[in-house]
Formats: sequence, C-alpha cells, structure tokens
Amino acid sequence: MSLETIGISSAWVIPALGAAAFFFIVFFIRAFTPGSAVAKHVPSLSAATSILAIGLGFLLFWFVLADLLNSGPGSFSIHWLTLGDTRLSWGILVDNLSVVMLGLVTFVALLVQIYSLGYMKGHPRFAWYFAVHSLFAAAMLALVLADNLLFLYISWELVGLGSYLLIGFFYEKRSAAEAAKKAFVTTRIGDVGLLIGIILLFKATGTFELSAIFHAAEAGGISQTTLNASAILLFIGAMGKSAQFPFHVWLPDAMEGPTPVSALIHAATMVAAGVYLVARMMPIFELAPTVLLIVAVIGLITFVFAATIALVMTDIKRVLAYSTISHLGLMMLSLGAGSVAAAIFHLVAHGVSKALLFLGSGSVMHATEDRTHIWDMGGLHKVMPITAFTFLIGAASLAGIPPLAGFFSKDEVLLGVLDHRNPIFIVVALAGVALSALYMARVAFVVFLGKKRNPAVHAHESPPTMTVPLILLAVLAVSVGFIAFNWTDTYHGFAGFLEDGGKFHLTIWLTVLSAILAIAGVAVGWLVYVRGTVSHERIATRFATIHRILVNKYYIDELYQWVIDRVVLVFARFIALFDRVVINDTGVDGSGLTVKLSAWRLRYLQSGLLYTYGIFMSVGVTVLALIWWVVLA
Amino acid sequence: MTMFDSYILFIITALPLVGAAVMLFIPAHRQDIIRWFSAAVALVVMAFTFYVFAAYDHEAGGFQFMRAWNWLELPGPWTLGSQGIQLGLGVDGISVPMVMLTGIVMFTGVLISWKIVDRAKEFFILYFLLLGGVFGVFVALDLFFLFFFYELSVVPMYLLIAVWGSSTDFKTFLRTKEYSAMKLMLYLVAGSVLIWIALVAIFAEAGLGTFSILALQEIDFSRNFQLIFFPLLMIGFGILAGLWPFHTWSPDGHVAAPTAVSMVHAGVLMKLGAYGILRVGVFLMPEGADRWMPLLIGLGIVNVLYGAFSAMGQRDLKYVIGYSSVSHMGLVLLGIATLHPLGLGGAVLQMFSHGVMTALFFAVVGAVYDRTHTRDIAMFSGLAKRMVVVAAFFVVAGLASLGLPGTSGFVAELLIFLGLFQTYPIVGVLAVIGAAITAVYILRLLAKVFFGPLDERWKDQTDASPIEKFSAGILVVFILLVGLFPFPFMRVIDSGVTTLLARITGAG
Amino acid sequence: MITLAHFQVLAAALFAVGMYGVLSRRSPVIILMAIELMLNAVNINLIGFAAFGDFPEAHRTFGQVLVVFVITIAAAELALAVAIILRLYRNKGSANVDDVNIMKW
Amino acid sequence: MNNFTLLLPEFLLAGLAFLVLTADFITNDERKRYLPWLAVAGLGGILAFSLIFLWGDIGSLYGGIFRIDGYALFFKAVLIVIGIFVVLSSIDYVKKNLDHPGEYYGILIFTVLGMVLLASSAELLTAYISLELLSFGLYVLVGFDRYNPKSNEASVKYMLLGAFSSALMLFGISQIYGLLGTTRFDEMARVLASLPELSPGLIVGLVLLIAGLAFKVAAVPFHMWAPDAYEGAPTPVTAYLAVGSKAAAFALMLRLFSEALIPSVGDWQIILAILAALTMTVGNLGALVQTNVKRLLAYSSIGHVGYLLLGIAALAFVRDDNTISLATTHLAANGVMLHIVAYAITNIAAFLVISVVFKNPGNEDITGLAGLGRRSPFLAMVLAASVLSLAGLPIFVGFVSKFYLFNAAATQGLLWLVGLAIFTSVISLYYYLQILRQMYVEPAEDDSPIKVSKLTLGVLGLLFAGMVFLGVYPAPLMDAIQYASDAIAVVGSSGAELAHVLD
Amino acid sequence: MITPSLILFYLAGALTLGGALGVVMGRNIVYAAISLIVSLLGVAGVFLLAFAEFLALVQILIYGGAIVIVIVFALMLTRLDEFQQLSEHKQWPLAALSALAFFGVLAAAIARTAVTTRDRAEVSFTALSESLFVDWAIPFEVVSLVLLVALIGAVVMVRRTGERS
Repeated sequence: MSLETIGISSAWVIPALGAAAFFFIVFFIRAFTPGSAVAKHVPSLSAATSILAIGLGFLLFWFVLADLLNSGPGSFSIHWLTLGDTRLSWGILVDNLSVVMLGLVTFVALLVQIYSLGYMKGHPRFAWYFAVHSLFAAAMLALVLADNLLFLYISWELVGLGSYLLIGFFYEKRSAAEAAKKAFVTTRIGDVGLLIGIILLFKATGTFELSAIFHAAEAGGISQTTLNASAILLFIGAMGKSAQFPFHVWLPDAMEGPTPVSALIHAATMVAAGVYLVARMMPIFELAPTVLLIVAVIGLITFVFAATIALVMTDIKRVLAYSTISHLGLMMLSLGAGSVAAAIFHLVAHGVSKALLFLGSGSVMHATEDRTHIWDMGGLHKVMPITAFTFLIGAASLAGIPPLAGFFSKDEVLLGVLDHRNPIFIVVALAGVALSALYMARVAFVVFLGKKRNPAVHAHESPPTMTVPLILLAVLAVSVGFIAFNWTDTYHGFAGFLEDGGKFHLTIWLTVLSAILAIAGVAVGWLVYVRGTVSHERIATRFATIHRILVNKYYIDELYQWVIDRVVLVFARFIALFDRVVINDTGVDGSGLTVKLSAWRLRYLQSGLLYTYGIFMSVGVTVLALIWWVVLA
Repeated sequence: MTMFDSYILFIITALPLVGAAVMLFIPAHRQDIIRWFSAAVALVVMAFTFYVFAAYDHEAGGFQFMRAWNWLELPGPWTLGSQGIQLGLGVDGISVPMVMLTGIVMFTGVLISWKIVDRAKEFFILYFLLLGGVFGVFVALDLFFLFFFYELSVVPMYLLIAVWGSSTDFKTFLRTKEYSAMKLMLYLVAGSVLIWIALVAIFAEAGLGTFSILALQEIDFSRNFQLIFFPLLMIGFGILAGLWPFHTWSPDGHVAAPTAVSMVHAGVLMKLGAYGILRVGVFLMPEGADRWMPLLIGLGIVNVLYGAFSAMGQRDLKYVIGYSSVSHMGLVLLGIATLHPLGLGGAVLQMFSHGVMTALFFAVVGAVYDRTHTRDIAMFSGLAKRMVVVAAFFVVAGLASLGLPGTSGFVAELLIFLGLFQTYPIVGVLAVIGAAITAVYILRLLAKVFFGPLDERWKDQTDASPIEKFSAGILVVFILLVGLFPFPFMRVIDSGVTTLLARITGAG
Repeated sequence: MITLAHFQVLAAALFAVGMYGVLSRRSPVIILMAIELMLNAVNINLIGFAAFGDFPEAHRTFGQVLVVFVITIAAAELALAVAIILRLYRNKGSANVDDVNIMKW
Repeated sequence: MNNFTLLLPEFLLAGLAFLVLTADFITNDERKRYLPWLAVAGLGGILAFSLIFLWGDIGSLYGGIFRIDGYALFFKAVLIVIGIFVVLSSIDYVKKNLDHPGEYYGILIFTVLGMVLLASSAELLTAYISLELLSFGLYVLVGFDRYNPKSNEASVKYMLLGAFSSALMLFGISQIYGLLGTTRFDEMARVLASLPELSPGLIVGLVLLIAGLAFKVAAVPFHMWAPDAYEGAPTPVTAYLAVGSKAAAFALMLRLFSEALIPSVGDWQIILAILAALTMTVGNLGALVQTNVKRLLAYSSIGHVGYLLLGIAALAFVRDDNTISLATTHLAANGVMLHIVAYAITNIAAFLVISVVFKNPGNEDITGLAGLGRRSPFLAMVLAASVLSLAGLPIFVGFVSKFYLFNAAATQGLLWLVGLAIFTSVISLYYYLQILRQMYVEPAEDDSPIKVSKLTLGVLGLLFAGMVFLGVYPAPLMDAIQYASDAIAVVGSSGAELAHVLD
Repeated sequence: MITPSLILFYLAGALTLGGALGVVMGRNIVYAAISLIVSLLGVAGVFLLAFAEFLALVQILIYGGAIVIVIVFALMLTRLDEFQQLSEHKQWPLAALSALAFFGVLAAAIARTAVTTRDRAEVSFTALSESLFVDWAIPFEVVSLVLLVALIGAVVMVRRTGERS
C-alpha cells in the first residue's frame, strides 16, 4: 500500500488499532504471568503497544485529513448481520466534523498516554491501565467515525465501558468503585433514551444509516412526532454522556480515576461524545425546533449552575470537573442556538485547555503525594514553574482571556446565541462567563500563587514525560484559537470548514463585553485570593445559606441518593418480598398446602373400621346407580 | 447428505445417554476415570454440535440432518398410523444454535464440576441424563419424543439439586435445597401437564395417527382449536421459560443447584421452554399464536421489569443471578411474542446469548461460593484483589447481561427491541428500561462484591484454577464472538425464523 | 298368584336386611351370617328369574346352576372366614370389628 | 366339540399346585427350600408350554364361556410371569418370616390359576368363580403372617369386605341374568344392542357388577380395604395383591366391557369416568400423607387404577348424536394392557426392594429408607427407577404407558379426564420424590451396607432392565399387545364396520 | 288374586325375613344362629314354591346342616360369653340408612322394570345335572379348587404350629 492510497478508506484502521492494542495487551502480553522471563517487561511492552497504536492513529489522522481536503467526505461499510429483510452494517464516515474530532481525540489521547508513562509508573496494573486506555480511545474514535446510528450506539456504549473501567481503575478504593458505577449507571439512563431514539428513527426509516435518515427526514419521510420524540431522546442520551443537568452528577465523582484519565474524559472523549452526537444529528434537531430550544435551555442552565458550584469547590479536580460541566453546558447552548461550528470550536478549545489543566493538576498531585485540596497548596509556582505556567495558561484560556483559545471559541458561541436566541439567553450566558473567569482565577491563584500554606507539602517539578505534554498543550491553548480566522482562500475559518458557507464573524460590542467580563472576573479573583482585599471567608459567612447550598452542590446528589435508597431500592426490596411472600409462599406454596390439607382431611375417612368401609361401598353403589339412572334417564 | 450427517443428531443425543450407561459400570471410587471419561464424552459431543452448526446449510434452510425411525405404530383408522410415533430427528435454524449452546454448556459444566468428590459417579450419570434429554428436545421432530426428552431432562433435576445442592439460610429467610428441588420438579412437571394435554389434543384433532411434526404441520387446525390450546402450550412451556407468575421455581432452583446444574438449567433448560413455544406452539398453531401474543407480551414485560427489580432486592449473590435469568427470559418471551423477524431472531439469539452468559455467571458465582462458602452479598468486599480472573469473568458476564455492545447480549437485545418497537412500541420502551435496570443491579453487585477494599476475611482466597479459567474462557469467547461477529449466527437463525414466520403469514 | 315381582321384592328385602347386618354389627360371626343372608337373597332372585323368566330351557336351567354355585361358594367362604376369625380371636383374645383398627388413615 | 387339550395349561397349573402341596407334605424341613424352585420351574415350564402350544390357537369351550385366544394367551403369559416373579421375590421373605412354605406356594399357584382363568373367561359365572379362586387364595396369603396382628387384621378386613362385595356382585349377576337372559359376553352384547334403553333393574345389576369388579381392583369408593390389606400383608403378597389380582381383574374388565357391554357404552362411559376421576384423585391425595411405604404404594396403586379405569372408559367414542364409534378402541385397549404390564414390572420391583430393606415386617416407615443411596446404591437405584416410572417419567416404561393410555383416552374425547389424570400424576410426583429424598438426601441412622442376596440382585436387575428397555423400546411388547387386542371380538374386527352395526 | 301358593309364599317370605331380622338384630349369638336356620328354611320354602325341589333340598342340607354347624363350631371354639352381649356399633343408623336407601333403589328399579314373564315352570332334575356337569363343567371344576383352597387356607389359619408368644 503506497502512501497515497492511505486516506479515508483506511480511517477504520485508527480505532481498530486501539482495539487491537487492547486485545493484544490483555490476551498476549498479560498472559506472561509472574514467573516467566518476560514478566518484568510486561508494563513497558504494554505501554509501548498502546502508545504505538494511538501514535499511529494520530499519524493516520493527517493522511485522512489530507485525503479529506483533497477529495471531500467519504464513507464505507461492512455487512454485520441480516435478519429477514433487515441488513445491519458497520461503517465509517469521514467528513469535516468527524475529522476534527479524530484529530482532537488522537492528539489528546496520545499526549495523555505519554503523560501517563510518568504518572502511573510502578502501578501494579500498569499494563491493564494502558489496555483500557486503548480501548477507551478506540471506542471514542469509532464513535466519531460511525456512519450509522447503530455503530454509533455501539461505540457510545463502549466509551461508557471504557470510562467505567478507567474511573474504577483504583477499584480497591470504595469511592472509586462507586464513582465508576455512578458514571456508568447515570450515562446508561441517558443511553436508554438514546437507544429508544435510535430505534424510533429506525422504525420510521428502516435504516440506521445517517445519510439515509437525514435524507428521509428532509424529504418529510418522518412524522413530526417521531422527529420530536427521537430528537429529544437523542438529546437525553447526549445529556447523560455530556453530563448536562440533571445528569451531571457522575462527572465530579469520576475524579476518582487516575488524573490522566480525567484529562482524557473531560477533554476529548466521553463528555465530548454528547456534544458530538447532537452536532452530528443536527439535521434532525433542526427539523425539531422545539427540541433545539430545550437543548439551549438545558445548556444554559448547566452552564451557570455548574459554574456556581465550581466557585466553592475546594478540591482542585472538582473545580475543574464543574468547570467542564459548565463548559459542556456552553457547548450545548451553542448547539441549541444552531451553531454547530461554534460548539465544536469550543469543544476543541476547551478540550485542549482542559487537558492541559487536568494534566497540570495531575502534575501537582504527583508532586504533593496525591493531595487535591487547594488550600493545602499555594506558592507552587516556585517549585514547579513549568506546571504552574502552563496551568495558568490553561486557566486563562478557559476564563476567556484574549487572545487565548477559549476566548475565541466562547465568543463564537455567544455570537451564535445572540443571533438565534432570546436576549435573556445572552444575558444569563454573560453572567456565566464572568463566573467562569472567577472560579478559574480562584483555583489557579490559590494553588500556584500566594504563599505556601501547608508545611507538610514538599512539592517538586514532575518528570519530562509529564511536562512535555503540558508544554505542548499550552502551546496549543494559546494558538488554537486562531484557526477561527480564514487565513487562506481555501480555508474559510473553522466555521467554514465545518459548515458550508459558515463564516466567522465578530460583533464587536459583544466581544468586548465578554472580554471585559472575563478580565473582571479574573481581577476579582486576584483581589480576593491573592491580595486578600476581600476576605472570601467573610463572604462565605455573610451568605451562609447560599454557600451551604453551593458547597452541597444544590443537594442534587443527596436527592438522587435518597431516591435510590428510599424509592428504588425500597421498591426493589418490596418486589423481592412480594415475590417471596405473595407469589411464592402464598400462591405457590399455598396451593401446594391446600392440596396437602385436603389430603389430611381426606385421610380421616379411612377410619380403619370395617363398617365404615362397608358403608362407603353400599353408599357408593346406591349413588352410582342413582347417577346412572337419574342422570342418564 | 452423507451417511454420517444423517446420524449425527442421533449420535449427539445418544452419546450422553450412552455415556451415562457406561459410567454405571465404572467403579465409583475411580473418580479420575469418571471425570476424564465425562470430559471426553462432553468434548466429543461439543465437537459434533460445532460440526452441525458449521455444516448446516443456511441457504437451503428448513430441517436438515433428518432421519426417522419408526418406533411405535398406533392402530386406528388414520392415514399415517403406521408412522405413529417416530424417532424423528432434524434441526432447523432455530434449533441449531440451541444444540451448539447445549454442547458448549455441557462441556464447560463438566469442567466446572471437576472438584465434585461426593458421589461423583452418580452426579455425572445424572448430569449426562439431563443433557441427553436437552439435546433430544432440540432435535426431536416428533411431539412424543419432544415430550419424552423434555420429561427426561426433568427427571434428574430433583436428585441433582437435593443431593449436591446447597441451602440458603439467612436469619430471616430459609430455603432448603430439598424444598427448592421439590418445587422445581413439581413446577416443571406441572408445566408439562398443560403441554401434555395440548399434545394429545393435537393428536386427536389432527386425526393423522402420528405425532410427527412434519406431518402435523400440514394440518390447518381450526381457529377455535388453536385459540383453546395455544395458551396451554404457551403457559406450559412458559413455566419452564420462567414466565411470570410461574417463575418462582427458577431462582430458588438455580440457587440451590450445584454450579454445573445451575449452568445447564439456567443456561439451557429454560431455553427448552421458549423453544417449545416456538417449535410446537407457533409452528403448529400459528393462528392461535397470533391471537394470544398480546398476553405473552404483557407477561413478558412483567417478567423483564419484575425480574430486574427482584434481582435488585436480593441479598444472596446467586439469587441476583437467578432473578436476572427471569428478567432475561422475559426478553426472550417478548421477542417471541413480537412475531416479527427481528424480534424472533433476537429471541433466538438471546436464548443462545443468555445461555452462555448465565452459564458464565453461575460458573463465576460457583467459583466464589466454593472458596468462601457464603453467598451473602453483605459479606463480600473487594474480592477482585485476590480473584482477578474471577472478577474479570464476572465483569464480562455482567456486561453481556446488561447488553453492552461487543457482547452477545447487545445484539440479541437490540434485535428484540427493534422487533418490539415494530409491534408494541410502549412495551419496547419498558423493555429498554428493564435492560437499564439490569445495569443498576449488576454494577451494584460488582462494586460491592469485587471492588472496594478487600475484606480481611477473604485475604487468603485463591484465584480461579486453570480448569475454571479454561471453561469460563470458552464461554467468554462465545460471548464476544457473537457480540462482535453475529453474522454467521444470524444467518442460520434467520433461515429458521423466516420459515416460521412464513407459517404465520400463511395462516393469518 | 305368585309373580316374579314377589320373588324380586323378597330378594331385595332380604338383601337389604343382610346388608344392614353387615354394616351394623360388631361381631364378625354375625357379619358372616348376614353375608349368608345376602347370598340367599341372590339365590331367591335367581330362582325367581329361573322360574318366571321368558327364557329358553337351557337358560332357565342356568339360573338353578348358578344357585348351586352360589351355595358352594357361600359354604367355602364361610369356612375360610371362620378360620380367619378364629385366628383373630386367638391373636387378640377377642373378636370385635371395632377393635380391628390398628391400620387406618 | 370341546377340545380339552386347549385347557392343558390350566390343568398343568392345578397339577403343579398339587405337586407343590404334596412335595411339602412328604419332604422334610431341610428339603423344603427347594419348593419355590419347584414352583418357579413348573410355572416357567407351563409358560413355555403355553406359548409354544397355544400360539396362534383360537378356540372356545362350551359354546363360548371360555376362550382360548391371543388375548387370553397374552394375559396367561403376563400373569404367569408375574407369578414367577412373586415366587422369586417371596423366597427370602418366606424363609425368614413365614412358616408353611408348601401351603404358601401351593395357594399362590392356585391363585395364578385363578388369574389365568379370569383372562380366559367370557361368561360371568366362570369369571366369578375364577375371581373367587383368586380371592380366596389372596385372603389366605394376606393373612399368612398369622401371628402378626397387622397381617391378621388385613386378612379379616379383606375377607369380610371381599365376601360383602362378592355378594353385591352376585346380586348384580343375578339381575343381569334375569333381565338379559344370559351371562355370556357375546350374547349379552347382542341383547344389549337390541334394547332401546337400559331398564332400571339392569342398571342396578350393572352397577353392582361394576362395584364388585371395582372392589377387586380397589377403585374408589370400593377401595378402602386396599391400604389396610397392603400394609398388613407380607410384602411379597402385597406386591402380588397390587399387581397380579389387578392385572387379572383388568383382563376380565377389558374383555367384559369391550365384548359384552360395548353397545351401552354411552351409559356406562360416564359412570366409569366418574369412578376413574374419584379413584385417581383420592388415591393420589391419600398417598400424599402416608408415612408407611407400603401404605403409600397402596394409595399410589389406587391412583393407577384410576388411570386404568380411564382407559376402560375410553374404549369407545360416543358421538354427539349418540352413535358409537369404535374406530380407536384398539388404542385404548392397547393402552390399558401396556399400562398393566408397566405397572406390574414397576411395582414388583418396588415391593421387592422394600421387602429387602425393611427387616421387621409391620414397620415400614418411610424414614427406614433413609440413606439407602449409600447403604445400597443398587437397591436405591431400582427403587428410584420404580417410583419415577410410577410417576410417569422417562426413560422408564411408566412414561410410555401413561402417554399411550392418556393419548388414547384423549382421542376418545375424554380430554377433561385426561387433564385430571395428568394433574393427579403431578401430585403423585410429590410423594414419589419424598421416597427419593429419603434414599439420597437424608442421612441414615445405621450406615451399614445392606446385604442383598444374589437372587434378589438378579430379579431386581431383570426388572430394572425391563423397566428401562420397555421404556425406550416398547415395540416388541406392543406387538404382543396388538396380537392380544386383535383377539377381542369388538376390538379386533375392523372398528369402523362394527360401529356401523352398533349404531 | 290370592292363591294358596301365594299364602305359602308370604309365609315362607315372612319366615325368611323374620329370621333375617333376628340374625341382624338379635342380642344373643345363639339365638342369631337359630334365627339364621329359620331364615334359611324359609328360603328353602321359597325355592319349593319356585318348583326348585332339588335346590330346596340342597339348601336345607348344606345351609341348615353344614353352614350352621360350622358357625356353631366356631362359637364353641371361642368363648361363647364373648359374643353374647354383642350389639350394633355406634354408626348403626348410618348403616340402616344406607341399607334402606339401597333397598329403595332396588325396589324402585324392580317397580320400574318391565320383565316379560311366563308361568312358573320347573327345571327338570336331569336338565339341571346335565347342565351342571356338561355345560358348566369348567366352573364346576374350578369351584372344587375354590373349596380346596378354602380348606387349606382354613387349616393354615387355625393350625397352632410355630405359634409365637
């Protein structure tokens, strides 16, 4: 195969490599159980396999991109199963949208894996970690490449599986096991909706093929009810995966996994899936405007809601987690406003920045013996300058400080909202912008600036396997925003790349306003957390109620826990008890007992006395004769 | 068709029975011989079932590998009395996967039972009898023999459970193995009461003087007859398939049974019920089936949800699996009840999938129980630390059970859902939700039992033995194989389902 | 004039009386006697039919033949029964059907 | 002219009985252990002789009161084989528990003769006398354990009630004689066919006749002697009682109902169906609460009588317009015969195991079986096979016979009764499984292995093999049964044609 | 129409039934035995009225002779006083009721059944014996075996050999 022929048609290789790496590690490399000569090489071999696979994938991405630019989108599929007249297939579709995701995923995954080399060093399940990592990445890649909903759903679920295994990687920790379960179950509830939505579309069109479905939808082949229903159901699926309110609860807990995993999940894989799904299915959503409005509303709620919580979290990873939720809300808001390009743009910008932040926080944890409480830290910029600097860049990007990536992408989103949605949306969104700048400033300043707070912490800079990815991501976080502009004649900006005729434009007042708000947010952060002009403790005591609500995350976890403990489990126990007491002991054993009791009664007729027997005989004869005579006469 | 082909079904059915007979003459203290002999027989049988699967011509479809021996003439004025009762064997696209499933579970079950020391000889004899019966049902093309083998598969159950089983004893809840064995036995035979009545009624109504399914399928039974007798078959076979509210034998029985028997029973025997509904009910009385399916839909969805919630409410590890079988068999029943190619195909695949998966479940739970001697979920924590492989197997089984893509469970459930949405969309929604509930209790179990900090009590536990790994590995391979490449399975199933549905459209 | 009905009613009455005896008495010997009465009722019935029945000769004769057999059987039955009752009496020291009830239920 | 050579087997049987009695008289105690073998050899010889000599012979004596045909031959063979097995299974038991072996075996052979005569009778008086020969022998045999109060009590009850029932039956016969003018089966059928309807007197007569037969086979409500007699009798006699007398009585009933009473089937079918329903229900419910194994099997055998009565009730199909179809009578007759054989094999095996396991006669509590699976795997296996066969589960002969029988009944339109029958056999499974449970699950108090004589081993092995072989391949037996049922006039001739005549 | 034979019949019938009632109701076993003889003689009388002289003779000989003697012997072999106070058991009303019901059914059946009859005719002694020994030879042979079995059985039952304490 010459290099020229490598292109879209071989895009399937990218996820396949990851899957192959998974199986290879699990079934071949790990088979060298302790004792064999190669046993001690198992970790390094596994890591090498995994990184090689994803690295090759990243390499292939460039070929695919080149091919796409040359010859436009393409797809192809293989037959999976036939039943009756129904043919189901597996297939991939490479278009501009998927290629963006492809690049993002392979890139972030590659960096995270390299980073993990240092971060996970010496863990007994090192090999397993890389295996699952490969699987996770492969699933996500398959998801973005899927050309039909069935395949998409399959990958979607496998992403869920990967997240389950990765979040629960430290399964000896009860909290990790619980978090993994929570993530899987919560997203699975969304998946119910997704699956039903997909099946509804299948029922209406008889196919899972995206293009065919879109075609049918545009041709009016699907009733409006079905469209609305399936759109909302698809969105429920997306809400689960993308941690939209009220399905967001799993994401903060997912911090229980290794930090690089969080980076991967938050930046490019799992949570991006929901956004990607809605983006991918936009032709359907556009035909269901009501649903699109719902998407916007949910996105907005999530955006602000999560930002408020992020303000008070004291765990560095939790702050980042709520920030992720918040930004995912922003992306949904953008999608709800119909601007796919802005959403994906923000996805990329946020992905890069958030990966950077997580890897940075991982670096901090690595340096501080896995501490995550921000008030334990402080003044770290002195001992770990690279980490601190890159982290600040990432934070600034997400805070929306120009000219970093986050600024451009957020601006794009706001513009979309302004154009397509009620002014209320933009007002609330702008408040959210200020909030996100504030909490980003808070976490960055508290951790890295100021003075050392906990004498027990002896931090040090991390090894190069960790810092190099940080630097790379920082560079991107600075630069990636500029892909928004149309630099050449053929490249009409990111919007143009994603949507035919899509154009990047500016509305100056909004841009300026959002920049001001962002900077104001950072400034307030500076005043409160660095200069100490205003005591954050006093604010907390002044607004104690609000603070308590925020710290307790609006009690939503408690509500869910209550529902599960007091409603679902109680109901389940009731059913179990019902089964035993009513169905089994009463219904089944009862009828058995009835038979047995009647047998007990009956046995006393057999009195053992001769004349009883005789009387029965004579009465029997008489009765038989009467029956015969009377009944038959 | 070669000579060998025409005898292969007979050989598959007869080998376990002959094996049981041969074992009668092996001295009981030579347990090593008994084990290796059993394993060898099971391996050969499994190989033959693979051959049947591979050699089945899915393009031609219909019944293949057929052979019939006249067994008993029935005197009377009928046209086919000289055929009377025939030992007629043959498989179609529906039974082929079932035969293979039985072969797989049989072999793995023998391996899992390697450790049985107490009266091993009797155990394997009864075990083989059981499997001979199961094979017989799947390959019989004569109602008498179908029933014969059906009952045969019930016969050894009582002893297998009551002698080698284990009782459940919590402070508030006691189920002795004797009770469970008795209930299981009586229930299954009670189911066969209805079946039996329906069978003789079919014989009498047809007036052909034969029990041959091939001959009977030519008869158009009157509508009234079908309406009256189809429910008998549906409930009768349904009992074996765990149909709500006649399901309570199943969790109790599975829990009390020894590991291999649970595997066979939940894995294969429950399928006999669903298979019977298809082969006898739907096949011979398509019109009745068409009319009565709403009831089955109703009961089936109750099965799914009720079984799932019951599973969630259990304290005993094995009971969770037992109730999950009830839930999953509900999906099979739903698939059947759709009478739609997708749903039916899904149901058949789900039968296979659930068979393999639940066998794996019971193998794993058995491995845990063998080591810890308790099944109280509250007693466990963090077992994965000591039993990585066992935990991994449990994860695979659990994922298959909650219908994760890449496992067989997904393909099957998906097809059932697709079929359901074509026919009963609301039920489809409920069924999908039921599948999601599965995720809840399976993951809860996983998190509680295998994950978390290791309980001090179990710090000396050992992981799966090589033989356990091997047998469970076989099951895992099939779970993944079907999940990833359902194509070769589905084309066989498709050929069977198509023929079956042609009868319904023809009748209705 | 004597008719068949006379014989029949007499037979029925005797049979019923015998039946009452079997069912009501506690002494096995009296029960045996009552059974003899029942058999005699049968004989009266048979003789009645043989005498009045509108049968061919051979069949009428058969009625009487039957009676011979019944008498014979009755005798044999009585002999055996008395022996068994004696055995009962010797084993238990009494012979009373009320007491013959170790096996029941 | 009467061909008396056809009666040779009967003469030989009587001769054998005399021979055994005489041998007992003249030999010393030491030699008496050869008596049963003399009986077995004699019975075997007679069996062989009958099969060779009478094969294919069809004849009747005295204008049809006594038949020598395939049906009779079949039952002759079955009954003599039953006799042989009962003698064989008595040997150890008699030696240990009973005195007067000569009389025991002599009377036993007389009862075999009685049974054989029953199968050949085609006339009520002959049948009655044969029945009495059988019954008298059984009265004695039941009480043969003379100093065992249970045996004695059983004998008293059986005897007195037997005499009562025979009085009832005789009254019935007298009514039939008086109102039909004949007691010969073929003539009865002719007269019945010519009657527009049954007169009340005749109905009473038939009911009494049926009651007498029902008493012999222990059908409800004439069954109450049976549990007591079964429990009290020496165990081999119990087996004989359960198997032999029932087989013979059904041999008679089958011939009686199909040859003599078939024209009025529309009348008695429902009566028999009621009897059958009562019998199977009461029998199986009764067994449910028993703790004495023999008593349990007694009730179970009552249940089986219900199934056999079901087969008799299903001899003809009464159409809605009251015409009678005999098209599938064959099936029902075959079913009854098959079930008789199946039931016989199974029960003899079960009772033989019980007679070996329980050392003290009179105390056969079910817990005595505990741990039998370890104490003697072979005995346990045979008993397990027996009860499973009785419950009607494959691969044992009980499954085939039940299926065949119930199928026949369903074909004759008695589906409701078949449903009940199948349902009661589920109930029966419960108590059969209790036996299995005792043997395999419960631990034994006394764990010592049970010594089983070679003779018992051989007999049980033979019976077990028979149970399984006939359960898997009943075709040879069915051929014989077919041959037998062909000999019954109504059944054997082309059914459809006869139905036309009878319409 | 009342004829002498009818009067005789009523006489014989009364004797029969009266004796029978004496048997089933008497309190004394010896009286019961005597009542039985009376009843059996009455039956013999009825036989005579049906022109069955031979059977009447047989009746008197066998019943009046053999059977009653056996019973008396039986009474003598056991202690008589054991039997003297014998009465009905507590369920006698049930017994009476069922016997009465049966009689009712029988009587109703007799009343509702039309039988074609003809004049009384006697059966010749020759015909009887010929029939007995020629046509009914087989039952005749068999009944002798029945007697034999009864005899042997009776002997076995009453023999005292091997008596256990």
